[in-house]
Amino acid sequence: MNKFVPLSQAVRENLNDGDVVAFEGFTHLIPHAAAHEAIRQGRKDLTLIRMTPDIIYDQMIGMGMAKKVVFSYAGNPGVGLLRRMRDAIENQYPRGIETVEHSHSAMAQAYEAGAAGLPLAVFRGYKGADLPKVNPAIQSITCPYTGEELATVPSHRPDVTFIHAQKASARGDILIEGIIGVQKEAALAARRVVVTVEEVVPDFKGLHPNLCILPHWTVNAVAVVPGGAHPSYTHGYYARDNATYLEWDAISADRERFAAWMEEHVMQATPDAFAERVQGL
Amino acid sequence: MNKFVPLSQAVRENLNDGDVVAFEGFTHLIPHAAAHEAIRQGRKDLTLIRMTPDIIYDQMIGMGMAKKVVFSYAGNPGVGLLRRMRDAIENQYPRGIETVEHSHSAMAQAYEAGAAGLPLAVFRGYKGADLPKVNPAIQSITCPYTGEELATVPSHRPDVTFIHAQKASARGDILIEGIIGVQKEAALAARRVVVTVEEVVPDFKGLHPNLCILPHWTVNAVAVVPGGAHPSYTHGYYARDNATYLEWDAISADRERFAAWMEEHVMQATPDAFAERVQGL
Amino acid sequence: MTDFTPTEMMTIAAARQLTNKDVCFVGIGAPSAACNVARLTHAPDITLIYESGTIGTAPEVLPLSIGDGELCETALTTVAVPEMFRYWLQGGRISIGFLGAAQLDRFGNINTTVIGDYHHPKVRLPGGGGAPEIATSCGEIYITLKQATRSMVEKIDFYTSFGHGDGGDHRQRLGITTKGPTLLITDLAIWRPDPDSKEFVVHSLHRGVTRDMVQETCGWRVRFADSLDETPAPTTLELETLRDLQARTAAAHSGGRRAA
Amino acid sequence: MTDFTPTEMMTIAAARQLTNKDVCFVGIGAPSAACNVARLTHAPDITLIYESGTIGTAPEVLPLSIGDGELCETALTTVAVPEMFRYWLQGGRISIGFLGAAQLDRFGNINTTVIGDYHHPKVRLPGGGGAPEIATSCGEIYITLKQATRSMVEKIDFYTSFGHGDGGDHRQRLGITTKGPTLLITDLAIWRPDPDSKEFVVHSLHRGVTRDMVQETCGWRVRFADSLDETPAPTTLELETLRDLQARTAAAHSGGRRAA
Repeated sequence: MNKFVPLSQAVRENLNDGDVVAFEGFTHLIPHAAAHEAIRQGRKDLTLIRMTPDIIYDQMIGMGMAKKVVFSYAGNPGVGLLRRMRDAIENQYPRGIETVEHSHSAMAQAYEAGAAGLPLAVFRGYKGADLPKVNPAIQSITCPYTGEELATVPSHRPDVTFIHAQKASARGDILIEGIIGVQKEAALAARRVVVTVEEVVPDFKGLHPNLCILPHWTVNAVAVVPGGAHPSYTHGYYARDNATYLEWDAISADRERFAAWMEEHVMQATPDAFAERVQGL
Repeated sequence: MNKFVPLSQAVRENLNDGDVVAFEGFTHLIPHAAAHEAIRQGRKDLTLIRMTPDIIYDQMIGMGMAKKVVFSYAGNPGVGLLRRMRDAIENQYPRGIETVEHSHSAMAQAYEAGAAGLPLAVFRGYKGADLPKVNPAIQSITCPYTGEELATVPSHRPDVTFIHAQKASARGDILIEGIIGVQKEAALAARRVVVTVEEVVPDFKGLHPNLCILPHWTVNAVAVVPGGAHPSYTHGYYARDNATYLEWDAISADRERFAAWMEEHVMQATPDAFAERVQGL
Repeated sequence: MTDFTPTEMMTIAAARQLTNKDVCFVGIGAPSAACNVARLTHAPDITLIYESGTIGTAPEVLPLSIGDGELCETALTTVAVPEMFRYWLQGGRISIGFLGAAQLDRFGNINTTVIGDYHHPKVRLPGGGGAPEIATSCGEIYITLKQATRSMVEKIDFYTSFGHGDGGDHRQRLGITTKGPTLLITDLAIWRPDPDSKEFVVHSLHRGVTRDMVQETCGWRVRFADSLDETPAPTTLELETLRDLQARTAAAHSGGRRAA
Repeated sequence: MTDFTPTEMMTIAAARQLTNKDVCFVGIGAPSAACNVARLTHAPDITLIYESGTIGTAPEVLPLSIGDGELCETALTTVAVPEMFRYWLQGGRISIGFLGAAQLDRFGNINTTVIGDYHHPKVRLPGGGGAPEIATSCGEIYITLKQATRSMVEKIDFYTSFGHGDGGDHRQRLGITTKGPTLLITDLAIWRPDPDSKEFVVHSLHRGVTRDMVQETCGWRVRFADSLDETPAPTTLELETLRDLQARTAAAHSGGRRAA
């Protein structure tokens, strides 16, 4: 099995209609190129998991691909609201979506529990908060030692997780550095893992022994997509394109403008376009 | 508060009779110098926590300092049994000790839960094993989502944890690298943290952003003790002194020889002796 | 220096509350500005933590997002997000958590989730992010907010994060062991909870602010302390530090290409 | 090559069972030798994991302990021990776990904890270490052991780790989803569990070994497969690889100062 495949093939072979999927990245390393490929391929009825659904989930929701979103903060980071997601929730446009809402702590620990092969995460959370009243997935257990009631959430077990990373080795091992977010956990919690990378290097020899690495045998497909996180950033490669995040607020505010933008910049584009988008960043 | 103090002061100010204490290190970075200082100061009635109590706990038990040992593997790594610990368990010499026995998985996750501020660790473990029959601390919860029965253990919350590390910054931040074991978790789970280090450097600037670091404000005292892990090793500084581990088997086999060895090499020695012991390793 | 905006006063008043010993869980916006002004003036050793995993960070410019590269590049270390929430927040290592609010009540309960009914919202807001556990895990909570009757309300639509609940010992009754909101700094005043009822009480008015101005922009009937202070105006150093920081930030964030 | 010891045969027979696709959780001793012989001969891409946190390691010499520096220096990456047990072992990522035994019964149940009563032991052994969860979390378990009536017993004194329990579907009845012991390689023979009863059955005798020799060194009544193979003798490559590895190991570990 050759792990290194074009992005279109990686998405086609690993993402199916109806899948539970996580495209993860915590501000840093957001897999925009992979998300755009999924949009081009027109996948439907997806359950989208992400701590911070930002532009890419706004785009997928706006394109009508999502039936459910599992999340903890639905904002355009540092800018404002997600307008396509709001339109879906408030006006069922272009379709209604189900939302399953958590706190960051719950989402992070649900990924962690998924990576650890457990059916649930146990944590101290949600005390006095209203989310447990509207999210029946939030339950509790009683500590057999202290009697304390602790919150539980089901662990995340995506059918497939997409992430973007700095480097793959020739064998397909993946190196992530900088703000590493929940990507390792989101990958290890999933049945299938697809990674886009900036570049391939022969091996990771000489690097520090304790870096964040996914061994090749935990990864199903690797696609080399320079710039593949744009307008998010890749530590050591290019900076965040803040102007594009600001611009999204206006694009997403209008249904027609959104549709036109998606047609031009996603539907009629290819993964190669990302390398050019990060020139000069 | 000056964090940098002589080892004798660090031990005197942070370890009390009757304390629950962890001297952690997973083969690598075992805090021998700190343990010897505790022996010289004659602390009593300690509850000793460690995944792999090896020579240092054999020495403390042989000196009659421990009332209880919480552990998962009581061996001289790669050599054999711990003869002083056996003598205490089998013959109550020099005193009887209580043992609380776990698996590695349980111990590691109990430290992790302690670091996470939780009263318990929840994991899939002990299925079909006899330890739950002899260790009443092993309990279970039922997953509210799947109905699976999962094992629980109380989290570790030592009064004080001692570890050895490569470097402190001038401010007292601690860098651990190589086989990092459970030291970060054991430190963060404890009320007080004492670290011996090989050396002090001005800062950690220019190092990789994702290294294993304890910020200075999580650490109570730092003592500079070059060679302080001997006969364990410090990655990047000196190798493991395997001959000494082999030799311990014979020393510890005989009560008189043990007592004489301890008098000469521990009671009459000082922390400065460690630097010389690692010459040429 | 005599000329300053209410938002500048709010940010600087918040900065003054921070010390070298504090470990702050910093959100984007006014809290981030306040924490960094404190770091650049009287509290150089303060530890700033952003939920993206950056510990002990010292950004030259304010981040636009919680995970900007600058935060990582200037941090002592950067940990995974699950570790951040498990070992550092839930582990009880943060002394001060900052929260903002779309809606706030007099007991420091906060809504950033929805306006209207949760299932059929008038406005769907971003949601809580880290707030539900920040509110209960940090040693104490500082709230910053621009006053408006729309946001300072008698009754919030959704408890995104718990403050003092119905007041009194409500936190303790829920088994919460941290202090909760101990400070509310608005663009007009500094508020602290009454020791018993836990209702926010105005203790200090910013320069030029009247009691009426505070009441007119607040949706509940405001209590004022018996002895009411005037918040010291920003010093030259404070104001220059804040404005320099914001100028550097504006310059840095105007970069980037326009097309995507 | 005609001259080899029973232990060499045991180690090499175990090595042969491993493939490039395997992810092995390696213990010290015979398993470590077997895994590295496999890596140095027919399975160069095998992934070896030691519980100290070293993933994808390729040591030049065999480690004396589970956490020797050599393991870290040659590993793809080294993770914290809690992560090792949570994400990698409990996470179900290990295909083969190796276990040794102080006492073993015919169903692959293992004791390394105590001889005699737990609370008043005749001999206090080191204990289970990782074994309780290795036995249930790895895809399957290979056991290596030198035969002796003292160690291959009718009834073990303590279930340190669970094999097939009382046999049959006992694992499934406990909710364990992994295969458990699928192979027992001793210095005399290769054993596999009966598909139904799960009792270990001898399938292959090492060269020069008789049925009587197997029975005399085993504390339970041995079952032999209907068609009994002879284990192919070590090849020159296998034996030289093992002996070179052990010679390098002996040279490396004789270093170190004598005084402590």
